[in-house]
Amino acid sequence: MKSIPHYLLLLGMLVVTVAFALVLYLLKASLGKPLAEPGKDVPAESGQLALKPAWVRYHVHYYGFALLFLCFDMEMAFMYPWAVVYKELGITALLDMGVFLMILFLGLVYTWNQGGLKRQ
Amino acid sequence: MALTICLSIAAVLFGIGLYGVISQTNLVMIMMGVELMLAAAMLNLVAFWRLLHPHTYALQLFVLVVMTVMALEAAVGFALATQRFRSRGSVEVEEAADLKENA
Amino acid sequence: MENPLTLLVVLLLFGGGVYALAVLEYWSVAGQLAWGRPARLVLHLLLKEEIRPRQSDTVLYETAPVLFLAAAALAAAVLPWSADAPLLGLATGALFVNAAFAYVMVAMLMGGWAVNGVYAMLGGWRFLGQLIAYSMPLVMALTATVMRAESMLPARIVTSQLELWNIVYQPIGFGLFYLAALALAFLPPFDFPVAAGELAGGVWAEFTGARLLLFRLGRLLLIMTLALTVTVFFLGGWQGPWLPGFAWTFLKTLLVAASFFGVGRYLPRLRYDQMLEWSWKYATPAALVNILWVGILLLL
Amino acid sequence: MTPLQLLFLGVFGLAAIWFGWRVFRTKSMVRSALSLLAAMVALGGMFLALDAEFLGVLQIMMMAGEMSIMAFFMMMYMMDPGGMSSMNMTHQQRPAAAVGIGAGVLVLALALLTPWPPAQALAPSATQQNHDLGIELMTRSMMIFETAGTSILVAMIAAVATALAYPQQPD
Repeated sequence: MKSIPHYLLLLGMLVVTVAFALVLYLLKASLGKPLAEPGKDVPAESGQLALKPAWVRYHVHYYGFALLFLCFDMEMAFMYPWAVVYKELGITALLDMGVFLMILFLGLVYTWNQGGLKRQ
Repeated sequence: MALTICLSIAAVLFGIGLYGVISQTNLVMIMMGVELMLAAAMLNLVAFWRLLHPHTYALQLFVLVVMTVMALEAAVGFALATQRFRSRGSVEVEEAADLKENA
Repeated sequence: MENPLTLLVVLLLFGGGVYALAVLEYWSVAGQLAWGRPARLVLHLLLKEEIRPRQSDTVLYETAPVLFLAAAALAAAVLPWSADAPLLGLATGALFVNAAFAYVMVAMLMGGWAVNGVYAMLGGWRFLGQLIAYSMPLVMALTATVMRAESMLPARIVTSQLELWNIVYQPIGFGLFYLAALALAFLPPFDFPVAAGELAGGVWAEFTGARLLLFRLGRLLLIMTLALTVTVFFLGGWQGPWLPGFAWTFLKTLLVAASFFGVGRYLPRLRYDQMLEWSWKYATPAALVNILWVGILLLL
Repeated sequence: MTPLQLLFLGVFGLAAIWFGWRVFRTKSMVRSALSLLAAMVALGGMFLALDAEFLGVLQIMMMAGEMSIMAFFMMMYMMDPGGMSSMNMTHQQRPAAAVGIGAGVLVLALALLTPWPPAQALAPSATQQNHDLGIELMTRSMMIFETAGTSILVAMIAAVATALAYPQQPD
């Protein structure tokens, strides 16, 4: 089974989606322009006009989870090929992946123990 | 032909990544440069797998390992940056001269 | 796709399903079945004034709605509707679905960042936190279905459920995937990025007109796609007596999507940091237990 | 390799280079993280054009989370993540450009001057690849795979131990 036609089809769908959006924008533009009024284009901020831009330093409270996620996420890269051959290899595969997941689970337990699994 | 294309593109990406690593002052931007260089390495590995040894799956596994290294580098780098920011209030490498002995 | 007629039927069913979902969503909120409302809403959004916020990041502002729609549509493309009509037989279909869903988050992040508004940005960053919470259970539940089918091809995963549907075979996985799907589509108990109650629309607060229409459409498409994913991976896909395959897929998908809308009204809403905590302390270990459970069942 | 594949290799490769270049040419931090994401997705497209379906899709999927996290760490550290002021974020431009171009040219020369063996025409099908990669992972390269697990554990511990705030010790 050749895969290239499938990728082309996916690419085609992407192009169709973009084209759909463009047609919609074109339709929208043909229906008229907004009136230019002062203060209309200011982003909402509980009733008053925002004076400063919103792009400032901001504490993201879940960064402990993010660090854990970056590491833990990579397990998926190894898990998919493993899952495909699991039935074929049987108990070997179970033990291999069991050891691997135990190692990763230690990391999760360590993070939990150190208080990484809460709002920082 | 295909191999030449892939290797050339990887070489250019590697050059851009190295330029970024040396020219940026921000630790996170430096990590972006490193990621670009690792990505170039990955491209080389995939090209070698496909065009030279399509039945050697150790090469594909190598790509997985490089991808893992990318993620781990990012995680440890962010952790260092967080601690640095906590103690000094910035992640600029030019302000990190105090890490040097008797500076 | 051998038969163009089947393709047409599938596309029509998909479009009709999306329309029905729009009606259902309003019904779950307002309690009345207004069949004309979605069409009217489309006209309304097209005719309404379109405002671009000042000091915005134009590239990301334009990319976000299109990417959102494209991610939902591409994920739907690899899922089969009936035995003879898999739209695309991608050999890594189960992984591709995940990849496409990841870009839903990227699109929301872009949209939240680009408009340079406080509410929108908070919503965008919250959705990233939500991804960190739901991603592991989502992916691990899919991995367990791949283990059973010995293939990542979605059509093979359906045929592997010939004797017993995965919802019975791995109920923990189904539960986790269901909740993760709710979080992915930011449906009520997990609607942090667009929280109407506190963030006044969150990421979508500054999008108007055609771009908001794209977001709304993409959200419905996403819910439809997620319901289809649940159907294909856990509810036996096209399998069922009497009716043709795609009719069964359609019925199951609509049922799952309707349950998405219904469940949200009865689940308590968590704070996003509590959701992260629960996800990593309980859902991720549960997903590992599910994989172990499937592994042992397969060896027996 | 068919001409179509070569075409896509070129197109995605140029896209990767363009977005990779944009990473260091924009003042907005989030924009540069998302440019890097676009470069990585273009690389994923190249992997798909090279018939490595699993690796391509995996690359596209993994990088979404990773680069978004990169963007928010930028938000946490930078005074001006939107790049609205004209603060200079670079130093030693000239040597950096020299080293970058020098290294690029060196690698390019190596790539072009090495007599590579002729390219293989056919690759295994995507289904076959998934299966064989799994076998490789579980048999011959099992130790590498477990070592990768250990590295992940070490990195997790290192990251968590470094990043979390220490509780104030009463002294």
